Amino acid sequence: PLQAAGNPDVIRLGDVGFGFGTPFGVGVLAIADAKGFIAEEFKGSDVKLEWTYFTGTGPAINEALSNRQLDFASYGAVPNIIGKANGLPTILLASYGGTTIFGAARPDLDIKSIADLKGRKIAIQKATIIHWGVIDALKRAGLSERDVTIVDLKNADQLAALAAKSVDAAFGADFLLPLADKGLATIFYRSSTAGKTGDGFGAFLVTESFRDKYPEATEKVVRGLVRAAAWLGDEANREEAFTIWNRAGTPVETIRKSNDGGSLKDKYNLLLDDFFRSRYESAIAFNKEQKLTRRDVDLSAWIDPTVLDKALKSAGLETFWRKRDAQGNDLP
Amino acid sequence: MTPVQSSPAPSLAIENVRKTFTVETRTFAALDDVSLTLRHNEIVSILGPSGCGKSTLLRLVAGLETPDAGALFINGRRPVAGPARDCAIVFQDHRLFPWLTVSGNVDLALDSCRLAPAERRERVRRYIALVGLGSFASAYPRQLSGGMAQRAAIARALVAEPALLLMDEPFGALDSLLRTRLQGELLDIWERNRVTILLVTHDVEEAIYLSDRVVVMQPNPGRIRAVVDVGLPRPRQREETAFIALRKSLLELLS
Amino acid sequence: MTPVQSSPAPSLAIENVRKTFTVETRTFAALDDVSLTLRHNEIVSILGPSGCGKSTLLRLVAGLETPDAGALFINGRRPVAGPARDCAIVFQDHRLFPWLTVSGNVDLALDSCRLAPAERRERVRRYIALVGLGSFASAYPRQLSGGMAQRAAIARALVAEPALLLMDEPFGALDSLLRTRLQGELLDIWERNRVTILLVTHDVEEAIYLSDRVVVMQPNPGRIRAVVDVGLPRPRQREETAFIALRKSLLELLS
Amino acid sequence: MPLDSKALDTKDRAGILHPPPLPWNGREAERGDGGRRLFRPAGAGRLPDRLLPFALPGALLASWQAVTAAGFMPEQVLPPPSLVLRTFIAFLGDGEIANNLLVSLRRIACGLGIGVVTGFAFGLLLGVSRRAEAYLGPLFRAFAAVPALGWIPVLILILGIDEALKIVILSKACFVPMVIATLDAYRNIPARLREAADVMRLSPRTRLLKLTLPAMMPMLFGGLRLSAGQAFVSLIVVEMLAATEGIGYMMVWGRTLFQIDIVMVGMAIVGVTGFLLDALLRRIERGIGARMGERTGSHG
Amino acid sequence: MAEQASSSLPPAGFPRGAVIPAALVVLWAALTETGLWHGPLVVSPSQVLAVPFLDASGREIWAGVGASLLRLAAGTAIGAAAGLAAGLFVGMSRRGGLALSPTLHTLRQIALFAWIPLLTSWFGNGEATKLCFVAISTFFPLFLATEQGLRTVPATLREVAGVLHLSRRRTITALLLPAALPSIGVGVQIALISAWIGTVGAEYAIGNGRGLGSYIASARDQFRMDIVIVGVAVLAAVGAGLHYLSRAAIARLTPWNSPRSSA
Ligand SMILES: Nc1ncnc2c1ncn2[C@@H]1O[C@H](COP(=O)(O)OP(=O)(O)OP(=O)(O)O)[C@@H](O)[C@H]1O
Ligand SMILES: Nc1ncnc2c1ncn2[C@@H]1O[C@H](COP(=O)(O)OP(=O)(O)OP(=O)(O)O)[C@@H](O)[C@H]1O
Ligand SMILES: [Mg+2]
Ligand SMILES: [Mg+2]
Repeated sequence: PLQAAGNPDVIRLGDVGFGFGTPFGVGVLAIADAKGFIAEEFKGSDVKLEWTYFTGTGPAINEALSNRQLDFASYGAVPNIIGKANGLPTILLASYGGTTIFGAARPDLDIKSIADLKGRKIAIQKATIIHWGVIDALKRAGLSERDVTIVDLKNADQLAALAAKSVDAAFGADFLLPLADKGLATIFYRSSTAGKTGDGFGAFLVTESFRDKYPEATEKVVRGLVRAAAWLGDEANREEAFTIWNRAGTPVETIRKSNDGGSLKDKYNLLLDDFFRSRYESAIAFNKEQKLTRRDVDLSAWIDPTVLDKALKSAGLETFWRKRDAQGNDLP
Repeated sequence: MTPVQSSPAPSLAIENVRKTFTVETRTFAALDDVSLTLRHNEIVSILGPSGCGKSTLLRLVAGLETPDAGALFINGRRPVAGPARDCAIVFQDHRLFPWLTVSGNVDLALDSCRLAPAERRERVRRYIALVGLGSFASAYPRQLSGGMAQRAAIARALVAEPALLLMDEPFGALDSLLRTRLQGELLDIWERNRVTILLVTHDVEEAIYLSDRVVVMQPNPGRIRAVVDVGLPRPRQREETAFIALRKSLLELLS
Repeated sequence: MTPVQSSPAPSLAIENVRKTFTVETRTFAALDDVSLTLRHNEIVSILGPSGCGKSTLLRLVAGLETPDAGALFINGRRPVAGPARDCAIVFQDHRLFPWLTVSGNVDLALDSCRLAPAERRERVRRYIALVGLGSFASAYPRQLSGGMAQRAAIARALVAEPALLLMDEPFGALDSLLRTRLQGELLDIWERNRVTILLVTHDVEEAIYLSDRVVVMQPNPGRIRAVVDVGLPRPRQREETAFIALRKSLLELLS
Repeated sequence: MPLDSKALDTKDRAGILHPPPLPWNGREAERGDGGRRLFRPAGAGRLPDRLLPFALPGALLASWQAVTAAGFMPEQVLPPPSLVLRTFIAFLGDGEIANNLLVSLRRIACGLGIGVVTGFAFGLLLGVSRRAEAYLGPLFRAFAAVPALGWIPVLILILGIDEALKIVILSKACFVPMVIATLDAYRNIPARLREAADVMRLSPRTRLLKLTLPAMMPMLFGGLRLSAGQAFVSLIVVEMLAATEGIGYMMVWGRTLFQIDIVMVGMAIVGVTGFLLDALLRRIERGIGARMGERTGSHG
Repeated sequence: MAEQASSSLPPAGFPRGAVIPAALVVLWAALTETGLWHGPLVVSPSQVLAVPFLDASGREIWAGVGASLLRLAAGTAIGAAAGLAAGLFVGMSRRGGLALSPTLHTLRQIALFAWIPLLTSWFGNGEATKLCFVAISTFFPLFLATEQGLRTVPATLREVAGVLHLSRRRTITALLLPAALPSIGVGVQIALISAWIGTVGAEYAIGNGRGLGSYIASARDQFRMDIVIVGVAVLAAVGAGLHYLSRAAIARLTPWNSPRSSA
C-alpha cells in the first residue's frame, strides 16, 4: 500500500544493558544511540526513537518482542534462536559483532586453563551465549560437559558464589574482571585469545511486520547502525567509545582491559558472511543438543542480507569490512 | 382484648412443636409437643425451671431454630425461612455489638423501618431515655454495667415498635425499683402500640403483674405443665389478696 | 462468728476507695470514698441500683482494677499486683471458656491447687452435681441454657473452696426453686469451709436470707448509703415477721 | 456489589448469614448443616451448588481453548491447553516433575518447621512481654520488611549457594507471618476470658493450654497457612535466583527457553501442591480442634 | 500480668526499639573501622553512610525509592480494593463463595513470584507487569483475611442481625466489617509487607526501569556491597514504616478493641 513506504511514528530499539537508574548498552547499538547515528538518518522527519536497555537480558527481550513492544533488538544468539524457534517473527539484519568471554577461578585453587576444570564446579548463566562458549571451550580442551558440574547462576550470584567459595570457577562477560582486581578471583580464560571462534556472538534483528511495513525505515536504521560500527572501527575513537560504554556502570579501566589487544573493527564486524552463518549454525546445533529448543530453525530463511547490503552501499562502506570464511579467516 | 373478628388469625400459634438436641451422643427433647396460641395484644409469660426449654421456644418463634416436628405460625403465616418481620427479641444475654455505642446499637433496629432521619434520631433518643441510659448514649458496651447493657438491649427491641415482642428474662439483672419502673413502661407501650408479648421470666410476681396468661413449663422433656389465666383487672396491685393467692398457687405449680 | 484473736486482720478491708471512669470526655466516679470491712467467715451482700458500682467494687477486690484512691487489703496484705490467692469470683456474665466442656471449665479452677488426679476428678464431679449439671458435664457452653451456664460458673468458683468468695448476681438467671436450693448449698459450704463471702444481688430476700450484713449502695457517685446488720438466727425463715420487717425497711432504703 | 440494595430478601440474607465453621462458635454451627438448612433458598432452576465451584474454572478453560484455537494469541504468549497438558505428561513421564517437586518439598518442610516453631515462640514472647516488644518489636519489623530477595546477596556470601541458603531463607519467610499472627492472636484473646483466667490464677502451663492456645487457634492457623504460602513464595524466589533444581528453577528455565507451557506446568504444580498443603493444614486444624474437645470432654 | 511489668521499663519517651539496632551498628563500626573484620566485601558504616549522598551511582537511590513508592501505592490500591471486594463477596454470598472461593484459593496457592514468568511473557517488562504483580501480591492476603474474618463473626451477633432484619448494607457496615476488622487488619499488615516485597521483587526480577529493586540488582551486578547495604536498609526502613502506619490506622479504626479505659 501507499503508506507502507512512509515512516512509523516511533521506532523502538532494544539491547542488553547494565547500570543504575537508566541502564545503558555496551555494544554497537549503544554507540549508535549515544552518537545519534540512527537519529541522523531520520533527521527532518518526526519519527521518534525509543531505546530500551534490558537488564533482564535474553528472555526479557524475547518477551518484549512477543508483546510487540520492540521493533529492533540486538542480543545474543542463543536466546534469539530460542525466540525464533518458539515462533517469534524476527528477521536477522546484521551481526552485532563479538563478545569476549572470561573465565574466573578462585585464587586459592590451581586453575590455569580450561583443562584444569576437570571435576570442578563452575557457574555460568545457562541458555546464554556464554553457555555456548563454555561448552565449546570445554570441547576444544578435550573435556565434556560431564567432566564438570555446571551451576546455573546469574551474574551477581556468580560473583557471590565465587566469593563464598560455593563454586570453583565462573564464566561470563567483563563483569568478572573487577573480581580479579579485588583479589577474589584469577582470570584464567579469555575467549579472544582462543581464536576467533571462541568469542560470543549475536545479531541485530527486526520484526517481520516492521520490515514489511516500513522497508525504508528499516534500511535507515541499519544504515545508522553500520555507520556506528564504522565509527567504532576507527581506532581514533577507541577511548571515546569506552567512555560511552562506561555509562552502563562498568569502569573504563575494565572496558579497556577487556578489549586489550583486539581491534574493535574486527570485533564489531557486522557482516552476515560465512563466518556469521557458521557461528549461528553452531549455536542452533548447540540449542538442540542442550534441548533448549524443540523446533528447527531455518537459518537461510531467517537471515535477510539485502537490507545490510543496501545500507552498506548507500553509506559507502561496502569495503569497510572483509568477508570471512566459516573459520573466521578473512577472505581475499 | 382485641375483638376476634378484626384479625381472625392469632398473633402467634405454636402447634405440637418438638425440638431435640444432641450433647455428645445423648439426644434429648428440649421441647416436646408444645402448643400455645397468643391472641393479638396479649401478654403471655413463661415460667419454668432452668433448662426446661424457655429460650429454645423463643428462638423457635423468632425463626432462629427450626422445629423437629410441629409448626409455628405468626399472623397465620408460617415463617418460611429465617426471622419473621415485625417481631423483636430481647436475648437472655445482651448481644450488643461491641463496636457500636448504645445509640448505635439501638439505631440498628430501625434499619428496616423507613423513618426520616430526624424522627429516627428522636426515637432512638426517646427509647434510650426510657430505659434510663440517657447519659450513656455514646458509651460502648464494654463501658456499661451488666444491668445497663441489658437495658440497652431492651431499648433495641422496643425502638422498632414491633407487633410481636419476645423477651427472654429482660429484667433479670435489674434492681427491684428499676424493674418495677420498666414493667410499668412495658405495659404503657403495650397499651399504646397493641403489641403481643411473649415473655420468659423467673419472677412469679412479674409474670402475674404483667401477663394475661402464665405458662408453666416443666423439664425433661420440656413441656407445658399448665396455662394459668390471670384475669385480674389492670392496674394490678401486688398486695391484693387475689394477686398473692395466684402467686402462691403458681409457686406450688412450679415445685 | 470467728473469734477475733485467732486472725487479727479482717478477711477483707476496703478503705476510702475511689474509682473513676471516662466515657467519651465525661469523667465520673463509679465509686467514691467506699469503705467496708469483712470479718473472717462473714457473708456481706451488696444491694443497689443498676450502675451504682457494685461490679466495679468486686472487680477491685478481685484485683482486676486498681483504685484511683484508697486501698484494699485481703487478710491484711495489700494485693500487690493482680488477683489475690485463695479468692474466687463469679462474674455477672458467665465467662466460660467456649472451647472447654463444663467439667473442663470447672477443672480449670483447680489448676492452682495441688490435688491428686483422682481427688481432683471427684471434686469437679461433686461440684457439677451440686449445681445440678451432672448430666451436662461434657456439654460445651453453647449447649447450655442461660441458667445452666451461670450454674457452671458458680461451680467453677466454688470448686477451689476459696477463703474469699466474690459473687456478682450469681443466682440472677435461676428460677426461684433452684435459687433457694443453691442458697442453701452456699450456706452449707460457708459453714463447712469457713469462707468469707461478698455477694452482689438484686434480690432483697436473698440478701437477708444469706448475709450477716447488707450494704446498700447509691449511684452518682457510687457510695455506701447504709450498712444494715441482719442479726437473725440461722436457719432463717422468710415468713418470720422480723424477716419481713427487715425486707420492708431495706426496700425503703433502696428507693 | 450492590452494597446499597434496600432491604434483604431471605435469599440474600441466607448468603450473608451462612454459619461460621468454628466448632464452639454458636448455636447453628452445632447442628452441622442445620443453620444452612434454615436459611437455604429454594434455588430451583439454578446451577446446583455442587457444580458451582467448577463453573468458573470451566469457563476459563473453555475461553482459553477458544482463544488459542481461533489463533488470537501467538503460541509463545498463550499456548493451547493441549500443549500444556502434553508438556505436563511428558515431564511426568521422565521424572522431571517428581524430582523437582521432591527437592522443593524437602526445602519447604525444613523451612516451615524451623520458621513456624521459632516464629510462634518469638511472637508469644513479644505478646507476653511488653519489654520484649519494646526492644525487639521494631527490629523484627525491619527484619520482616526485608524480603528473601534482600537477604540473598548477604546470605549467599556467608552460606554459599547450597541447601543451607535455601533453608535459612525459607525459615525466615515462615517466621515473619507466624510472628505477626501469633502476636495478633495473642492480643485478640477476649479480655473477659483473660480476666477469668487471672482470678483463677492459672499456672502458666494451664493458661497456655486452656486459654491462650485455644483462643489463638483460628488466627494461629491462619498464620500457619500464611507461613506455608510464604514458604512457597520464597522457595520460588530462591529457586529462581540461585538453584539448579526445584520447581522454581523449572519455571525460570521455562521462561528462559521462552516456553510458556513449561511455566504454566510449573504454576499448576505450585498451585496444586500449595492447595494440598493448605488442605492438609486445614485438616490438622480441624483435627486439633476436635481432639481438644475430646480430651477435655473425657476429663473429670 | 504483662501490664504490670510495663512500670519497670525505661521511661516512655526513650525509643527502646532503637537500642538493639544501635548496638549492632556500633559493633559493626568497631569491627570494620579497626580492621578486625575485613575483606573485599566488607564495608564500614561510614562508607555506607556516604553512599546516598556522595556516590554518583549511590544517589540514584532517591529516584529509585520514589519510583518504588509510587508503584507500591498504585498497585496496592488496585490489589487491596479487589481483594477486599472479593473477600466480602465470598464471605457474604454463599453461592458466590461456592463459585469463586475454590478457584481463588487454588490461584492463591501459586507462589507470588511464580507469576513473574507468566506476567512478563504476557505484558512484557514494563510498568504493566510490575503493577499487576504488586496488585496480585496484595490481593491474596487481603482476600484471605477478609474471608477469614467474615467466617469468624460470632453466631450470636449474626442472629441479632437476622432478627433485626438489617439491610444488606447495614449488615455489612454494622456487623460484618467491624467483626472482621481485626482479621482484615492483620490482612492489611501482611498485604502491605507483601506488596512492598512484591514491588521491590518485581523491580529486582524484571530489572527494567527505576526502582529500589533495580537499584539493588544493579549494585549487585557491579559488586558494590556498600550500595547493596544501603538499598537493603532502605528496603527495611520503608517496610517497617508501612507496618507502623497500618498498625496505627487499624488501632484508630477499632476503638472498641482498646483496653478497658480507666481514668
Ligand atoms: N444448641 C444447643 N445444643 C445442645 N443443647 C441445647 C442447645 N440449646 C439448648 N440446649 C439444651 O436445651 C435445653 C433447654 O435450653 P433452654 O436454653 O431453652 O433453657 P431455658 O429454659 O431457657 O433455661 P434457663 O432458664 O436456664 O435460661 C437445655 O437442656 C440446654 O442444654
Ligand atoms: N470500663 C469502663 N469504662 C467506663 N465506664 C465503666 C467501665 N466499667 C464500668 N463503668 C461504669 O461504672 C459504673 C458502675 O458500673 P458497675 O458495673 O460497677 O455497675 P453495677 O453496680 O454492677 O450495675 P449492674 O447492677 O447494672 O451490674 C457504670 O456507670 C458503668 O457505666
Ligand atoms: Mg434461657
Ligand atoms: Mg454489675
